[in-house]
Amino acid sequence: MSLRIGIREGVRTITRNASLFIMSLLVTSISLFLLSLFAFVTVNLYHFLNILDEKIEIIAFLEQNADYEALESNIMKINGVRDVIYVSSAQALKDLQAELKETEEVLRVFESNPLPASLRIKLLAKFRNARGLEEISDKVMLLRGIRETIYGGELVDQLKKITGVITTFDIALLLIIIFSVVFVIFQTIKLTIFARATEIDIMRLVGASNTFIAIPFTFEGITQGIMGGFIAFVLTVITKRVAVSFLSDIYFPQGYFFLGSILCGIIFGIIGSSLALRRFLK
Amino acid sequence: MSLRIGIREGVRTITRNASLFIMSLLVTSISLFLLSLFAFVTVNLYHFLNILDEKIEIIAFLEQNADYEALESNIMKINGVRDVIYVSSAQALKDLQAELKETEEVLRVFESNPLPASLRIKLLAKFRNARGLEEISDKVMLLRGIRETIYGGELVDQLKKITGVITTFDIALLLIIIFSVVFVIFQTIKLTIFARATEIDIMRLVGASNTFIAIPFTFEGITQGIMGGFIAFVLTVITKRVAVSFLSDIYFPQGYFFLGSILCGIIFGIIGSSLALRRFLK
Amino acid sequence: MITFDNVTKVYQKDWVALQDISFFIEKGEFVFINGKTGAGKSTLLKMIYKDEEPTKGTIKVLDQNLRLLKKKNIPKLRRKIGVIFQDFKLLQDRTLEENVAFALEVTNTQPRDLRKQMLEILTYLRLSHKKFSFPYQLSGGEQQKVAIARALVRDPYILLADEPTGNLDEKSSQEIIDVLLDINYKGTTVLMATHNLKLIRKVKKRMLRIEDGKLASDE
Amino acid sequence: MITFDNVTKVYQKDWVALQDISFFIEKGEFVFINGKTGAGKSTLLKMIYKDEEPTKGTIKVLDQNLRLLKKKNIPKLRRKIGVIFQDFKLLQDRTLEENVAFALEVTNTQPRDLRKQMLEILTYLRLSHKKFSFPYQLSGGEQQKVAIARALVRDPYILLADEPTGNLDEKSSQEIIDVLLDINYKGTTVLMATHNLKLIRKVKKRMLRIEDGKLASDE
Ligand SMILES: Nc1ncnc2c1ncn2[C@@H]1O[C@H](COP(=O)(O)OP(=O)(O)OP(=O)(O)O)[C@@H](O)[C@H]1O
Ligand SMILES: Nc1ncnc2c1ncn2[C@@H]1O[C@H](COP(=O)(O)OP(=O)(O)OP(=O)(O)O)[C@@H](O)[C@H]1O
Ligand SMILES: [Mg+2]
Ligand SMILES: [Mg+2]
Repeated sequence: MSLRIGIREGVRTITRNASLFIMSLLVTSISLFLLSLFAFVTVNLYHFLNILDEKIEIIAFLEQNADYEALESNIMKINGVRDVIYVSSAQALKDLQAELKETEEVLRVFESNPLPASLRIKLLAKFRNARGLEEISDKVMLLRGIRETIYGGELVDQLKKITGVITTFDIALLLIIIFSVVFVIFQTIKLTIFARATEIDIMRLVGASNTFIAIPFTFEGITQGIMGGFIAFVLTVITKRVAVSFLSDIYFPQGYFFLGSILCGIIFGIIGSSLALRRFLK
Repeated sequence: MSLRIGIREGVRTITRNASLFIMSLLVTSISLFLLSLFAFVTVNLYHFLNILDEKIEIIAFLEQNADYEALESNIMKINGVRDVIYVSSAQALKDLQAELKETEEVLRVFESNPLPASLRIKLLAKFRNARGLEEISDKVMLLRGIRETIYGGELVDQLKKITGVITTFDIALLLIIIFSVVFVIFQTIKLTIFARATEIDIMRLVGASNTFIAIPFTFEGITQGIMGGFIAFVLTVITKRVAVSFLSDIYFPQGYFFLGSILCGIIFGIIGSSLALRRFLK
Repeated sequence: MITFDNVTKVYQKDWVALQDISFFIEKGEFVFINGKTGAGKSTLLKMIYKDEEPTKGTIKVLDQNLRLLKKKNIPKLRRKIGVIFQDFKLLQDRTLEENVAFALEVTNTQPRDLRKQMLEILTYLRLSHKKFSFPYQLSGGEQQKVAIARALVRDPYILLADEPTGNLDEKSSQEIIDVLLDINYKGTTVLMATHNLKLIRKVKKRMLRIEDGKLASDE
Repeated sequence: MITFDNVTKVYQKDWVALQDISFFIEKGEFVFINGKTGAGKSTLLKMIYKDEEPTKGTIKVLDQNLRLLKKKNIPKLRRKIGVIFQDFKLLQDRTLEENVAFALEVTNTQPRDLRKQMLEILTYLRLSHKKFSFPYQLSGGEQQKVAIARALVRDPYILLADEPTGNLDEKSSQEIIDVLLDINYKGTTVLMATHNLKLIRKVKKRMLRIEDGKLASDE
């Protein structure tokens, strides 16, 4: 069958059965929208976890009157260190007070400042785990003028654990939703093809080959996928607009979402119509 | 039409078009499962927020050598107070150290204990907000032997704000998913009825009234709803089993979920088939 | 019983199927409608059971003006009319027996009467042995007989037969005509559309002939 | 061209539709198949285009043993055979013209030839004015003509006509027979199933008569 006829047949299949096409398209759109919405939530979750990860650091307490500038440049030379920030004793107290004020106001009770000056050491991404922290901390401890280092090993563990749970949970949900969406789209396409079973039978009796019959339906599936993907994308953009109005920091890589929606639509459309047709073209 | 015929017709509608019914049932099941899954996540979210809410309390610092037992019984008389727990000065330091150890280990530096003894006042649920806290705190302050009260007003505000955002987000998502699920189920039922449009036309020509035609389809819709709801419930139970294995504290009111799934199924089934039939029975 | 008063039917695209048709059929009459392919025979019958609306003119059936008949009362009208459709219109997901029973069930017939009437008609048309077959398992002629059985079974006031013998052999055709004459004899008004002039000539009943959408003769 | 060798067809439930049928049809022959309702005429034709499988026996069509024909080659066989189905089997979502064109498109006919052949056949059957009508907008006879046009348009090696005149008036019927004789004259093998003995007698061609599922006569 020539491409020209294939396309013309596909267009006919759609226009002559417009109600079926529209019903099926709506289901596809909504399904893809749910998928897209979930991807949106996931992306923002990771974005947030990433910001938390950025906060992992080593605090090195300095001895009284240590030469913090020399220490800074020495620490910067250690493999894995990204940045070093000096925090004076006075600043430390202020920070602590500011931080604790919101949780426990106990520290107002202090009269003298027991806090030493410190260096806050930021790490490269791949060192932001218990082992990396320990390694670098050990190296820092060897330097003269460092009294003690702390790096919230447990905090990192906690964070990693939470991230792990969330990730597992998230991937599980994502799989469930992908599966559901593919399944729903597939069954819906099957229903629309089923509604035309008589027509397909007649085509076969008149001598149409399986390919001849399949091409228009596949074309319909792809069209539905593209249109469904596009509608899903538009709905996601609207959702994002609304979300922005009450959650300030929202991450939405528009281009990827556009391509993703359309691509998923096409892939599901092709798979759906091929699988659905198999029953009729044995 | 007698009920007997109605049911018999419904059963026939299902069995004679088994493929259509099964396809549509699968879509319904998966859609209801998504809804149920989301309800599951929501319930657990609220469960978690509730635990946080429980932690809201007023801390009343005592003057040296205050009669904490008398104070305890006096405070218990204040409207809105649920419980009062005495924390000695020694205990307070231990707690603080234990708590801060995981975040900032600075406090090891302490040599004397600057912390006073305190009473931790737990509130009834409806007083756990900024106003309730202030009200009770004011009353406590009037008692002799109280040095100061703190009640993390900002923490409560923060918590309420976060809860608010999460709730809004959650309700928005819930609405989207409910809408999507209803829509998908509706369109799918419509597709199955559409596939039998010719049969419906013939029935009308032979003199069947709208009711006569509608009853079997409605019966089919309800059956599909009940079965779909049940399958969705089973899938949710399986999900819960899996979730339990890596998230310890999971809340799952099985009975409510069972009833909810079946009821949603029935309601959507009735609405879906009624709406879908409208097109054919004008 | 049935009155057509200056009835014109124009399908979309300005296709005039019937033009200014007027006639009156009394209770108990037997009338043939003749005309060649595309003359408008089926269109005329369709307007009687309100499947098509006339573009102009008035149709009265069983003392009711069809234009004034409310939508929700159409089923009631149709239950009084038996129709043998030219294309059979059998329910594909029902067996032969169920197809016939359906026509009775919509009229709220008691189960007992239903079984009796059904067995009678199936035996009469020699269809009993195929009772549990679905339409696709029947030959063309057998399907036509089911369509006939379904129309006859509820003893209608009016019987409309649209080309009821197209798929039947000579002997079966003659049998069907005899059945129609018989039911007419018992009081049912019968309208039969056919192009089979041989049958019409044999029977000698009133005949409406349609030509070019107009009533060409009424004899 | 077509060989039946001891062919028996038993439908489920032990219904013997055809029993031990043997015959041979040469290229270019014109054969009537006669028998009353339910005799097995359609079943016989269906086995030729491999819509039904014989329970026993061998069928050869166009020098191919149908039992050995691979599934993927069935369309090729069907493209060489034109079938006028008893129940028309028109594609409901296509216009008259598109229904006819479809039969040509599946055979990869060039667009130019396609238009020419189609216009020819539509004019010949006087259907041109209904070119853009959908099947439901056509009368019974008109639909049957479309089914005929679709079978004829691709100049098949074999033409199977299953009761092709059931919905046509006498004059149209005669015209269709003339068309079939004409196409047969040009070399196509024609098999026509009918119960219309009058037509058969007029034409005087070979006739296979089926009675009680057996070949009763071949004359
Ligand atoms: N729904 C429709 N839309 C447009 N035209 C129609 C429609 N139904 C019928 N027609 C046209 O009206 C004319 C009359 O059709 P009708 O079915 O009444 O003919 P008929 O006398 O029953 O013919 P036959 O003997 O072939 O059954 C035909 O030319 C047909 O094409
Ligand atoms: N799919 C099927 N399943 C079971 N029985 C069938 C099936 N198809 C046909 N039959 C039976 O086989 C017999 C022959 O049917 P067939 O359609 O060949 O008859 P026919 O000669 O074409 O009759 P007609 O003149 O009425 O069209 C009939 O009794 C029919 O009921
Ligand atoms: Mg007609
Ligand atoms: Mg037949």
